Amino acid sequence: MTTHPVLSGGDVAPAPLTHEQLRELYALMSAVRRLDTAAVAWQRQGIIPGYAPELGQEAAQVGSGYAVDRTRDFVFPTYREMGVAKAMGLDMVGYMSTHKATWHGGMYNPLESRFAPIQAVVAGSVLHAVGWAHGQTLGGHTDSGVAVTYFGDGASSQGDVHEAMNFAAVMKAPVVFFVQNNGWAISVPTERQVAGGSVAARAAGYGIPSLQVDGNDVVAVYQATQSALAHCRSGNGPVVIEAMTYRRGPHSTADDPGRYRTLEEERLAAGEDPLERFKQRLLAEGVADEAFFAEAQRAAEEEAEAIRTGIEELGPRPGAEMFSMVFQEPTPDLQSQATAWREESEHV
Amino acid sequence: MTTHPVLSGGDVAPAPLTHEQLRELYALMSAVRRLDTAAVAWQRQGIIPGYAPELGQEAAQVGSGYAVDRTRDFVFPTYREMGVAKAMGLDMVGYMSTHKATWHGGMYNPLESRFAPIQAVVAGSVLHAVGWAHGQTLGGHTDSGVAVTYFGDGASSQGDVHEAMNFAAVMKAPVVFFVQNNGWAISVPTERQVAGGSVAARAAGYGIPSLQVDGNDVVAVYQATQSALAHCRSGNGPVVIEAMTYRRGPHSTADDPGRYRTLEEERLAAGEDPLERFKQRLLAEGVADEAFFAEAQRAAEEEAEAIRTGIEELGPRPGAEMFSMVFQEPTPDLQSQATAWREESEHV
Amino acid sequence: MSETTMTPVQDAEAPAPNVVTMSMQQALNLALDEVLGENPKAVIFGEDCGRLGGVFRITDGLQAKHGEDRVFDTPLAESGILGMSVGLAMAGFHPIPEVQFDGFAYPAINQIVCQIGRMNYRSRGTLPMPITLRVPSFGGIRAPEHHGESLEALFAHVPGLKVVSPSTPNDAYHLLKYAAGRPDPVIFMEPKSRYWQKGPVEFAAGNPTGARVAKEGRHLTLVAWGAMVSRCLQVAELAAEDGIDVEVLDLRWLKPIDAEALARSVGKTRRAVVVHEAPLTSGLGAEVAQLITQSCFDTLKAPVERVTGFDVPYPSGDLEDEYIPNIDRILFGIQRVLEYRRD
Amino acid sequence: MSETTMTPVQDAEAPAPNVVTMSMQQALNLALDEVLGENPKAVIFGEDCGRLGGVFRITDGLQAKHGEDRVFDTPLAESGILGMSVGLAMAGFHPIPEVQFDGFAYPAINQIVCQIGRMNYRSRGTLPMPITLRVPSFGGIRAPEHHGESLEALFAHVPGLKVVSPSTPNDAYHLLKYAAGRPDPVIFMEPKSRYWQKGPVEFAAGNPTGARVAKEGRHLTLVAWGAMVSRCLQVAELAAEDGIDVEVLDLRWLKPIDAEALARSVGKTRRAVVVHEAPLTSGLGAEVAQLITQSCFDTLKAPVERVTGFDVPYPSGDLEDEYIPNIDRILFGIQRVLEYRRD
Ligand SMILES: Cc1ncc(C[n+]2csc(CCOP(=O)(O)OP(=O)(O)O)c2C)c(N)n1
Ligand SMILES: Cc1ncc(C[n+]2csc(CCOP(=O)(O)OP(=O)(O)O)c2C)c(N)n1
Ligand SMILES: [Mg+2]
Ligand SMILES: [Mg+2]
Repeated sequence: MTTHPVLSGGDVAPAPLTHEQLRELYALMSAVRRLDTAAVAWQRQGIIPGYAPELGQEAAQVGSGYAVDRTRDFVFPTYREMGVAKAMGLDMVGYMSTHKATWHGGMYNPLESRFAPIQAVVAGSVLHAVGWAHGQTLGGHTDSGVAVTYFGDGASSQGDVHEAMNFAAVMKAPVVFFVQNNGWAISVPTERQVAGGSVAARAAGYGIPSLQVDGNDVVAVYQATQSALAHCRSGNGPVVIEAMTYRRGPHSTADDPGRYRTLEEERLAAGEDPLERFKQRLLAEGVADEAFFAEAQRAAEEEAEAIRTGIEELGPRPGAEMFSMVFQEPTPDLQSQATAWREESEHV
Repeated sequence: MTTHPVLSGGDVAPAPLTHEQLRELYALMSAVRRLDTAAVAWQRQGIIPGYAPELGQEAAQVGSGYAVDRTRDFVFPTYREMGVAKAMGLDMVGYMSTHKATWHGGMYNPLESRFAPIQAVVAGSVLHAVGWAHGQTLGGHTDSGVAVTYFGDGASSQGDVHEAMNFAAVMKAPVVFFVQNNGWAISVPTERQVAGGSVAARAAGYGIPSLQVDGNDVVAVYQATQSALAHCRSGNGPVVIEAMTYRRGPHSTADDPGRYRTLEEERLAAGEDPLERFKQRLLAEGVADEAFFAEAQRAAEEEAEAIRTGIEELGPRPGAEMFSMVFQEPTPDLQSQATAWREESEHV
Repeated sequence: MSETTMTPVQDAEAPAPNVVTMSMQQALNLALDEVLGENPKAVIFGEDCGRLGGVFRITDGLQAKHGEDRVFDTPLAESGILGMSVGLAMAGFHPIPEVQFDGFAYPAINQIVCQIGRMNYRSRGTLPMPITLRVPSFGGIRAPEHHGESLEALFAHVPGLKVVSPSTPNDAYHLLKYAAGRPDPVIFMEPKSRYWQKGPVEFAAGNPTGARVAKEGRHLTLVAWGAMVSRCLQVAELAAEDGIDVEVLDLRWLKPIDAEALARSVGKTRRAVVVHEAPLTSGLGAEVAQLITQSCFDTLKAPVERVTGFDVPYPSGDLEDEYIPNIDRILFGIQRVLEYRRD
Repeated sequence: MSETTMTPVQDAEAPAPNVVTMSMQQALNLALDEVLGENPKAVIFGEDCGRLGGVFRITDGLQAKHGEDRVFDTPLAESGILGMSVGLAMAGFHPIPEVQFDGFAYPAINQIVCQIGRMNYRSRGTLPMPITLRVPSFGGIRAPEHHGESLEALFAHVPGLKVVSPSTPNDAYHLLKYAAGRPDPVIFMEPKSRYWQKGPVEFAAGNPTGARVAKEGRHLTLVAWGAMVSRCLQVAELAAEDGIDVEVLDLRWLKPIDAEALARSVGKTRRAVVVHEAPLTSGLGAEVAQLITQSCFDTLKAPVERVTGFDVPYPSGDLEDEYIPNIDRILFGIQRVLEYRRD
């Protein structure tokens, strides 16, 4: 499934994953799957107002997020990257709080997490990645941090993606454009969205190397991301990775996929479940046994439960934060609006 | 120059240009050259406030404009397409009036001219071409009109160009994306602008066929445009043409190219003058003699003179048009603004 | 047109009833259905407008009924959608594009301001822009970021655009049909929090121009539009308990503003409060207040009050009830105006 | 820094003079030069900012002096420029991007409104946006379409942005240095028709906050900003011939607006006219008028007048003097306010 890139990332090929790492990858995917499934249930139970499931995209997200170097790289997500967040070790209560409607960008610290605030504008943060990455190269830094920007097949239609790829290529900015092509943008299938059929194929037009990877194979995704990061780090400019995967669930808990695809179509297009597939591989290669999987499942359930408790306990943010978070240097007019709000609303 | 397209335009290859047509092409280029040179002089003389010369781009503009079928196609220019306008037989006083600051979009009738109003936003009208072209295909029209959109190497960086190419390809809209790559966007050379080096190369990423053509060879440009139009007309979707040419003059009469390129660089990069080159060819092939060229020159001078008189005689538009041209159905508030303006300003 | 409870008027054998109760979503859907039926040049498109019928189902069933040439999905790019509208209009069509949510009009602002608003002018009237841009607008549904914005002040400032927002199913039906029949661009701001509220639609009784007195009153005028109208009506009821007789003026047209209706209403009540969800500063409330002050300066008993959203980004769901003018804040605004005494 | 007539302050061996006469272009160029020298994290970029020094030469010589890492050209894409600014700010830089002309801010509005204005909020203060966006603004130079726009009403309505516009070389220097030192995003609107006007720059006497009384007066306050300030000063001179003593308030900060200065001035004069180039409806004049009315309701002798551009697209050069408020129209506005009598 890979395409024709010429990636150069220094002399050493990345070390193969150890058994422990493989098991860790599985545990992460398992935790993500569990949390994802739980969040849909929470929405039905009225605990959270909405959620955008990433069911089926665990391999694409965990595999790529796992490759990120948290000491120097920076990730720019959209809104469906819960698996990347988990793989990068984010505070998941802080992450999930966005779906609780606590705070749009999430409650984690993006600087410490190396993970930008959640972004609801599709393609909104792709250019941020380019700016951040260009900043790494100013003053002649080498072996630099890399920006990894996540966006979808639908987002690829936005003008900002074009501007970002062109800027990054002209400036040789260390950016990995990580496209999750999950077949759908809400109700619109990729073939009505991505002319030419592949976002990776666009890269050549900018002189950017690209990798199209089986997004349901966590190890393949990890390796592709690793080599892309190495390529960028060595000062070779950006890389496009297109992870071919499938959105197995609805677009969001408000969506009704029955209006635009049949269950049969879903089954055929989805292919094998990335989690099950990885499990079978680990079993076959003797990397993990059933006891491990059972324990992973148990831990995932425990963690999802803890996250539910966590976001419920968070409670609403104080209304005063509406005003205090706008500027670093508050303005008098906003302060008087805050005062008026406090007088009129807080004791209501 | 290179082309790697598969264009299919029906069974018949376009007929070669007759000698008369070749002479007509030269006469057009000559008129354009003369008017262009004159307009720069008019600016220096204070007759017009500014002008964007197209010196060196006569072949690219006249060759493509000459191929347009004025009974059904529609052209979407930017601001430097005087040569296209001339080749399409526009009212040139109406066209040049934009540079006289009479009316932004020009004073010609765009519907009758099949030439949209002059556009000052780079890439601003590329999407309009896609919408217009899609409209031609609605209701199952065949052998349809084609939209030809002109933009520059600089404009190609705008997100709208990406959205336009993707839309056109997804919808199989009959659009010719005609890029004049003249090496510069004001002070920025193509290599700092167009990552990958070629706008035509971007087309493949959308599954769009492309032609890169010697933009200084008027016949080559004509033929490329002809075949692209035929391809589009037959329902095959869009085509990208990149005409490689050179902006021999300043960006505009306000520009000072000495700040970013030397005269020596200009001379080397500009190559042979497209007009002189075509003249030598016509002479060599016995299509035209010196008497013809002298007459073309004379006619061009006469025409430029007539245009100068024309735009000077136009005079300023009545201020009331500020108000009356905004809407088809005027609003009461705007009408009262017009009344107030008349009372306060007109007798001043 | 699934899940509707009313009889589709145009298919009825028997004489159509003159008044039908339906939701605003149904009223909008019906209006679009009729527009497509009546105007062969009308085309509807946007993200997920076709098979899905739009995320709010406003275009539900229209593709199936009118075909893919009339109702179609576009790729996910708002500038593309609006830029394409310009070209379609130049080709003689009447485009009715949708941006999926208010906040996603921003990527298309260049096309809206510099192209849609100016092409008629630029072309000296030869290329009209009969574009009706539907924008599900305003907040109140606990949605993600950028799904609860109020862009009316921006749109109203743009030369060449007209702007309208309905607050009832009846107005939704009549205003949309009216807008879609205009030769000029109209931004049609739909109050998404009101989509599912039902109300009577009187097919024979459309009055699509100017403002509408939603409730008559003598002591004070509340001026509002979109989702704030029903809130102001609630406030008026509460105020009535205290003997305060509030007039509620539903502005409807945000450009051009019906200055005469403002003058008439406040000329009578001599006091006014403008209510909107958008941030205060440079919001449309300033324009409304200034228009009132201009026409009623001599009789105004107090400066016009503004009860609005704050100068902060539209907040997350947990805080949106703090942000959107609530009943208490509007009542406080009324109180300030009523208690105002000249020094 | 070619073609300047003043001594570049930071290179001077002798003590720098405290007051130097220079053009606004020179003052801005000098301010940027000093900012680059003082703040290693400051970076300047945009279309033609580097070798060319910008189409208005505001960044003239800065790339040669400070290097290509500090001052660089970008490809021709405004959303790209502003989106890139966000990322640079996240990486700890202080971006000072330029959009080449006002009208080309529109393609970047999505990044300006939804990203620059909100990232500090969205990130709960962890990702400040110390971005100073320079926008050559307003009309008056007979330029092509989209080169004469006034976007202040739009910017001022956007939560999370601050907006400022200088009217003199002195303010240009001090306000730009001040803006570029802020941890919050500032839209810096440069009145392009004033670039070549000279005036004294007092290096020691910067007062970069709030409004500025450009001329004291007793009978009436003219409120203006940018290029309209000098026109209002001309008007004040003419009015003085008729014995009318006009105060001219240069608002400078368009967000936040110095409401106290408005109250102070109009509290004294009891009459006000706001002047701006932007279209009337939903322009910033409405906000200014309403702020004045709120604070001075009891003493105002007439409703605040607005003398502004019309609700039409900014016209071509031949008509721009009809569009931009001219001396006569401002005088008529003054007359209306002075002659106003309560019924
Ligand atoms: C600029 C913008 N326009 C519209 C939307 C509404 N919207 C949210 S998600 C979505 C589809 C996104 O598809 P894709 O990029 O493939 O990501 P996926 O949802 O598949 O992860 C749309 C249209 C948005 N969030 N941002
Ligand atoms: C959207 C937009 N941004 C900036 C400008 C200012 N500008 C006018 S022409 C130009 C360069 C255009 O270069 P190119 O597209 O190559 O066309 P050329 O001038 O070479 O014909 C720029 C930056 C503009 N007109 N439109
Ligand atoms: Mg997708
Ligand atoms: Mg060029």
